[in-house]
Amino acid sequence: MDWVVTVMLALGLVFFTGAAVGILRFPDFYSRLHPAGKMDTLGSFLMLAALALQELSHFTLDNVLVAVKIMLIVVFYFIASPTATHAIVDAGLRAGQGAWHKPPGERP
Amino acid sequence: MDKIFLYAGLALCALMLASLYRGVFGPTVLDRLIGVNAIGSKTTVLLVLVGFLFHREDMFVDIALAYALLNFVAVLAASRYFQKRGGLG
Amino acid sequence: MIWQIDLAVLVLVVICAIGALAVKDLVGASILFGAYSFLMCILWAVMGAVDVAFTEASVGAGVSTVFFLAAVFRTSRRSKD
Amino acid sequence: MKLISLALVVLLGGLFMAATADFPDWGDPASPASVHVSPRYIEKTMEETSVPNIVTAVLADYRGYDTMFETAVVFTAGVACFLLLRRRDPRPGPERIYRHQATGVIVEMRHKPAKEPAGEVFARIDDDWVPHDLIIMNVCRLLIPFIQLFGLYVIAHGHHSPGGGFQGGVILGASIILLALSWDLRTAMGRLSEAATGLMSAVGVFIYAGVGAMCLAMGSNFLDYEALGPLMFVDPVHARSLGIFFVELGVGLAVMATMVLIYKNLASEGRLDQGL
Amino acid sequence: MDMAQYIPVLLTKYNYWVYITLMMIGLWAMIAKNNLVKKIIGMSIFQTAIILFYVSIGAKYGATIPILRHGHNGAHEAIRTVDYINPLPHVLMLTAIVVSVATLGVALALSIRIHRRHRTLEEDDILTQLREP
Amino acid sequence: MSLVHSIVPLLAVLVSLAALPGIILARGRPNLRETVTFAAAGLKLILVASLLPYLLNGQEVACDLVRVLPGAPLAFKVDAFGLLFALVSSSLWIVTSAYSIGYMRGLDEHSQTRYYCFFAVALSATIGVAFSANLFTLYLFYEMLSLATYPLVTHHQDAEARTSGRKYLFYIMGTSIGLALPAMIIAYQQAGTLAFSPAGFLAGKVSPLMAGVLLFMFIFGFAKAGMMPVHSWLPAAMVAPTPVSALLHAVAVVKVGVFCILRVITGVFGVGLLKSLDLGLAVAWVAAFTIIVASLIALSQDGLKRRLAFSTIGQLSYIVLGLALLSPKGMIGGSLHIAMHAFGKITLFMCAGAIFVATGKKNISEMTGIGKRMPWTMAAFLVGSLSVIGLPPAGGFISKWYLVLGCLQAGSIGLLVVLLVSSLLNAAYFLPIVYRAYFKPPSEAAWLEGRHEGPAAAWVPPLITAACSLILFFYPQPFLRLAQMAVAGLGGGQ
Amino acid sequence: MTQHFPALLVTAPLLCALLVSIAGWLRPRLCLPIALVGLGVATLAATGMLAQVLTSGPIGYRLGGWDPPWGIYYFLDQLNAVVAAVVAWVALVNLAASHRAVQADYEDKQGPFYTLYVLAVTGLLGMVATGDAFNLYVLLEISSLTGYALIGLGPNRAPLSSLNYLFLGTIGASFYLLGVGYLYIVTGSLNMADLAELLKPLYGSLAVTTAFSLIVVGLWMKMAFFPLHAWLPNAYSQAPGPAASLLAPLMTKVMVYVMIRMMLSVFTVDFVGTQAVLQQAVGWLAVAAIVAGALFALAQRDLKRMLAYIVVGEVGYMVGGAWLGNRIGMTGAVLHLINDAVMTFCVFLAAGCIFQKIRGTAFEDLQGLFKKMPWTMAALAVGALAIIGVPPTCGFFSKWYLIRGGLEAGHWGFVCALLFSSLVNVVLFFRLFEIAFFEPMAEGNGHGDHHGHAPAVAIAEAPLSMLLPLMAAALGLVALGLATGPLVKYVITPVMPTGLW
Amino acid sequence: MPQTQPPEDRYRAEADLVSGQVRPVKRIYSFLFVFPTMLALWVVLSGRFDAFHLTLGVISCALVAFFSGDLFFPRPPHPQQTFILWLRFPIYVPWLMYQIVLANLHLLYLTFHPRMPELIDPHVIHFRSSLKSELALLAFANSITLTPGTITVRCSPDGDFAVHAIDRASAQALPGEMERRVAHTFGED
Repeated sequence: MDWVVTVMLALGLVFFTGAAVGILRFPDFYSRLHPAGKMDTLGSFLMLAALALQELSHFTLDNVLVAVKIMLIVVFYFIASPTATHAIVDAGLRAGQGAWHKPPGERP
Repeated sequence: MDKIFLYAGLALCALMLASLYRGVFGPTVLDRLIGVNAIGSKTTVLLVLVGFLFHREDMFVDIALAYALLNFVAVLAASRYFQKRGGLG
Repeated sequence: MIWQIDLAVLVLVVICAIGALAVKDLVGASILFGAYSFLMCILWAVMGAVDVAFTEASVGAGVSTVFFLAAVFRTSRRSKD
Repeated sequence: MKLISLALVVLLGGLFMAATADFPDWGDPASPASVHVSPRYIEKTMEETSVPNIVTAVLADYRGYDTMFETAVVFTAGVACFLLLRRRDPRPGPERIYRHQATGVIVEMRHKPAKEPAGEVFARIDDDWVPHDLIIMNVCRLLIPFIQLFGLYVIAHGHHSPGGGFQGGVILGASIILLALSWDLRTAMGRLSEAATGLMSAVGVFIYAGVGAMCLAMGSNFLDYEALGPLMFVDPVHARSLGIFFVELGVGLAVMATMVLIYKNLASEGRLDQGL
Repeated sequence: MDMAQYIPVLLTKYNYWVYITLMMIGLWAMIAKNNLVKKIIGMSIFQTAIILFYVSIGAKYGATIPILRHGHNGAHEAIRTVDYINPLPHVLMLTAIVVSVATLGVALALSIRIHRRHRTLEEDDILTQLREP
Repeated sequence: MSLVHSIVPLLAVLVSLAALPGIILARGRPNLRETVTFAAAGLKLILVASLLPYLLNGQEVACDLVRVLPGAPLAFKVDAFGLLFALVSSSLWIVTSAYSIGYMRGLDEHSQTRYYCFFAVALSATIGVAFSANLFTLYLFYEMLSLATYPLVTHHQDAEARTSGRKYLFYIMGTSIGLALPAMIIAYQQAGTLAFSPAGFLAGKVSPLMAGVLLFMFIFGFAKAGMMPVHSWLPAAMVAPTPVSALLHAVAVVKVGVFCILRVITGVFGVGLLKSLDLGLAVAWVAAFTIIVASLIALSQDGLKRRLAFSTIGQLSYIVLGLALLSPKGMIGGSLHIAMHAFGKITLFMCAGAIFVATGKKNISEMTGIGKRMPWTMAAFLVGSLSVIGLPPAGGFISKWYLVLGCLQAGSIGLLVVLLVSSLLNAAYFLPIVYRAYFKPPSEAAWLEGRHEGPAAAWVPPLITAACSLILFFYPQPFLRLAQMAVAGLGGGQ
Repeated sequence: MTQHFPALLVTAPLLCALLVSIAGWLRPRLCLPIALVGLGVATLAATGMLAQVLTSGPIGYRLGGWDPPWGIYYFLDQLNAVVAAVVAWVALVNLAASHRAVQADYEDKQGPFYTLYVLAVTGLLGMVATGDAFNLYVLLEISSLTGYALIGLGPNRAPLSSLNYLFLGTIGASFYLLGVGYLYIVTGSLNMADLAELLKPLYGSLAVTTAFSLIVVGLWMKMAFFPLHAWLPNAYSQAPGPAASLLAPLMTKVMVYVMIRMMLSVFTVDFVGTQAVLQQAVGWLAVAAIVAGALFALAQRDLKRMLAYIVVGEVGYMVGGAWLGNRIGMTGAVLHLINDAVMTFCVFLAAGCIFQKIRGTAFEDLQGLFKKMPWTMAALAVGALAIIGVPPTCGFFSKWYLIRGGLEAGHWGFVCALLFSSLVNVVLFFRLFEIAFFEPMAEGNGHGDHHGHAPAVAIAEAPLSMLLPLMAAALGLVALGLATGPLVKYVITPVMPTGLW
Repeated sequence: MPQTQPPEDRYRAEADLVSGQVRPVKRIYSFLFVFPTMLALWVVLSGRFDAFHLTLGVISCALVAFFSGDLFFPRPPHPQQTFILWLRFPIYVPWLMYQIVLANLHLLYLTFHPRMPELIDPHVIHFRSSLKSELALLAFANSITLTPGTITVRCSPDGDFAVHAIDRASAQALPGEMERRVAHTFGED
């Protein structure tokens, strides 16, 4: 069990790292939203799921409920995160945020 | 196991630093918003992790839950601002 | 309490505070201030002050940032410093 | 000026730093703060108030008087915002703007119409209107009941887990604010009118102070919940627990209403017509 | 936390140092910043710094959060003070947070009122306006 | 000396205050208003006079009110000095009231109700000063008087009144707060009490240096006494309506100042202490300097009231001089001069006012031959002048006589010379006026038509006071008796 | 019921504030009566408590029924009781006078206005009554927040002044809170009496000194002690009339009370006595405050602003007196606290009446006011005399003690500053009175000579509802002055600690 | 001034909810539907089954259902569709999860690719979806945001979508299979 948890945590961290690096590396704000919106979601899903699993390692009713609550966080997060991402991108468009375009010559 | 949680937590802090870079150095306000939003998601996880470190995860889950629900409000408010006022500084 | 995380977050907090004050755009400053209160929330959770952390989470995320944004919305977002 | 103040601040900081030398170490379990007053709270809370969350017990019982004023502070802030911002003169420009739903034609009315156009065909909009966003609106309307329930849960479980009236109240308030953000201020006002928020914030604090006054009326000291035992047919320890609960309810109500009140006034510059 | 023993003695107070740093940042913003909202942010940081200080007082190595462990059957082990973090500072700081939110609300309301009249939030501009009626 | 407790002193103080509501309520009906004033004045005189028997029986009347400060309650005690002063002022109030009616109505002045109100308050304060049992009470009424007289001085509410009022306040309040108050507090700090005692409450409690500093702080602090260099408010205050000037210069204000100095010398320091430190002589020389300089200035004044004002400054210093001699005769002379000068000077001022009412003239040079037109007024003026110069058959002679005796008793020939020289100067600045009035051809043709005195209320009062001055020469009792008793009661002075 | 007076003192106004708020939404006309009832009960409780304390010694009250170090404890000795009584009375009388002004300017906001008013008083009373260092902070914030709102309601630059006040006030309150935190970290207690005991062995500690400095500096900010006074003049001169006449007399005084309480009951004179450098410094700061307050006041051309600067000077009196380090000075400070509350109230209320009538308080607006509003001006004059320090008004007596304290301590600077300020006050007020007394004569032609009559200014007094409270205040000044003896003997002397000589 | 309305924001005439003033559903219906949902959530949250907390739970749920039930169910739910939703949603979620993982791996690859700017080509595509109900649109829109390289920018009630794609490959997948599955889940196929 511990190993599963550890691996999931590590995977979650990998995605989080991807998100963090992504928002640093991507050229414009729209493309930064992709790692920020998605990888964060999956990262938190993995980590929280790992923690929920860890919680289930002592299988009592209380712990199960806590695990469910942790998963509830995930559920809310899955609803809220894309919405937030969408809100931000919409705001960006309405605010007239210019987008980064690939230089035409590089397009395949 | 605690060690792993601890290191995971520290790793999250380090990642927050990276997101914070976007938050502090922009360049546009929306970039800041992305950075802060990213910090928010890590915070949620970190809170639960801290709960595990204290062995009182049942107590910390509520906070994380509240956080997950409310973090959204702030981001939404910020994006509403741009939707209504437009313009970027 | 977990001093390692505490120390790490403290560093973030200071950066965030300076950032929030350094940013010229008030919306940006408000958003960063929101991040500042997220970090504070972690800090307090780390020190075992769950109730304080909870309060900070709900206030910082749900209310004070929105208040700032609402006020900036009704005034002006430009700032000379 | 900036440099002077910077120097001043650095100097002051240095002085403070120097003073930390006399502090007990951070996290020292034997520091004076940890051995003088607080042990009693930790050790006796359960048997005296039957509340496992020591913070709640101290907050609402041992130092319940502080908390009453804390709630009053929130209430004050709400009233203050109302007093400072609320104004009844109309916003300059057209009195009302409607949007014909089918065609998207926008109608501006200079004066308040005698009869409100039907909502089916025309929708009233703000002058800095942006189209409602289907995703945000729908997600929020789905989330809001959950947030509210969560807020109520937090209030109700303040005894056993972190949280309590204040946090729950803020969450409840945030749910209304979320409604105002994702839809518009008018919708939120339709659910929780100005007078309702104003009254609720006062009533919330009144519940708190009223519980205290009830103790007084029962011949005990102010906020001594034990006196309420006979009224609720429970032993004094549970009376304290219940007293704490009632008080938290009041706090929650007051905080929720106040947060909404403040938001409304801030976001609409006191006109309560359209917001962020 | 077995690592605690490795902390150099000098480092036992870094929390207090950071609180001072934050407080000074906030104070500096309140004094030197020109924009009123910036000042308000500085004020909030200032207040949080004090909360940080208080919460730091309450911290205790090797202790858990101040919510008693208890089963549903009401049975719980003997309560020892060293096991639980000092709850009193937390209580105080709950109040302080509430106060800071309330202050924030009033401050923002005032700044909106100022903007309503002067159409700016820069203090020097406002003062210039006031000087030349 | 036995003590009798009675509320009569309090009543005497309050009676004019009690008249205030009546005066205000009757503001629409001048006759009624003036009746109230008269009633109060009469009652006050009766109350004050009713204390006389006690004093003559060798008793003192005390009245403790509130224990405000430990050792310094709000309290009255009537001793001979106080009664002497109270008698003078309360009897002159009646006369002045009568004169006010003539003057104010004659000139159709505005705001008469306010005028009478503050007049009443001023009198209250004067009696309060006279009856004060301690320095605190004295200070209280002193300040009350300063404030009550301000609206009187600035009655005309014009630019000149404003300037003068400013000067008046600056000197009076400035000195009392800047010098008298700290002196009083230091004295209290040293002695723990402020109650006047015949031997002086500071006796034996202060170092010589401190005593000297305190004494001069008091003497200049009570600037109403007009000691140079804090005298210049007095000529400035001449812008006031003449009854006010009369009151200020003859009865209330300046005499209160002098009375305060009297109290300081007799009650605070005590004759013994001052003698032992030779401070009396120092004060006496300050007074002497003031006398000479003021008289010289008076000589050069053309405005009648201004001349009278400088005369007053000089005359006040006579009183101070007499007291500072610290010899019994000198002190009797000094305190008697309070009364004598009061009657004399008030006559002079009323005459000046009467002239103004009748002819509108203010300057001496314009009054040539006015004796033809206003013989009675100028007769009164003559008597007043005689009294102030100190020539028989006017009351002033008696006090001057005692002063001279006092100088001899104190063995101070220098001061004696000053006295004599100054008397000559007095004569030099008064008698030419009389001469000019009677023996020079009138400057204005209208005056030749004969006697035309103006309203009776304006010229009868000066005649009365002039008569009083004459009477006091022949029958100086009870003032002389009181002065003698007072000085005898000082014990240390013998 | 009498044993519950301490609770009633604070909770009755609180409950009534809430009722006022509710009434504000439902029946606005009931606001004022409810507020009056609330403050009336508080005043009754305060007065009853004063009597109780005077007859049977200090009383305590355990809120929530918990014993002192754990629960919040009210401890009322003579000092609190009298300050509470003064606060309650002044607030009540001012409330009674507020009707017209509120009606005129904030008719549709009566409910919130009175709510905040009563809450402000609640906070002030609570601060006076409480014996718990942290509880004091919460109450301080209540009264401050209400203060910010009430001041910010005013016209023109009021919001800016109020915001500045808010910033400085927050720094001050936070410093106070921080100081309490420092105390807590070294002792572990928040109860004042407990703290005093626990601090005794710690007097040498740097942390305690820092705590003391923080608390005192924080309080100075709230009371506008000289170098930290910048917020006060604008705030109090711009505030709406009823708010100004509530806050200006009470807020600073209560802060001074808290400072004295901290000095006497928490740190004790033994500790304060060891801070010789601080004591010297504060002494001279007080001198600077008095002189600066006087000089700044001299530069003003507006009645309210002038009064505000006078308040700055008065704070200097009290702080200076309290820090002289002797019994007389402390007595003077406490006495002046009481007196100044009433006299500042009197003058601010008079200014409010004037503003109510002529819609301005600039000097040029005041011409002919003695004719127009004789009673108001009479009351203002009485207040002015009290501020100048003319017996028998109360200002004289506190100044008396203060000067004596200065002499006792050998602090000549303080004595001179007091005298200087009194003299300047004479100039200040009589300059004002000159304008009100002479000006109409200067205008127009034909009035220059003294034969002229004053131009016919119709008497237009402030409404009776304002005038009566004003008269009461003016009379109170004299009554308080005459009651100095018993006040010092029965109220102030018993609370003076033995450490003061 | 009102902003000019962008062409893609066309509303259906019956979108009465926009005004927020019309409550087409009777309270009781929404109450009946929302209350059980809330109660279930409460049980999970609370984890306490004593009478006191359960009573509180019932009261709280009733309150929420009463005051905000019409937000949750703005119009009477279609029983059949609801049933289908409950049945098919659990099938949809694992597929979505799979897509999310794919998306993330793709992004991870992009992020850490040293020549990342050459790989990406951010652009906005427009398409029209045939989904009808708002909930289905919502689910679709959020699924798009969560999955490969695409973020929903706009989504109008009549199914006009604007989607920001990080590269061409991601864009080509839309609307494609996801729309079908969403339609299937919501019983709209």
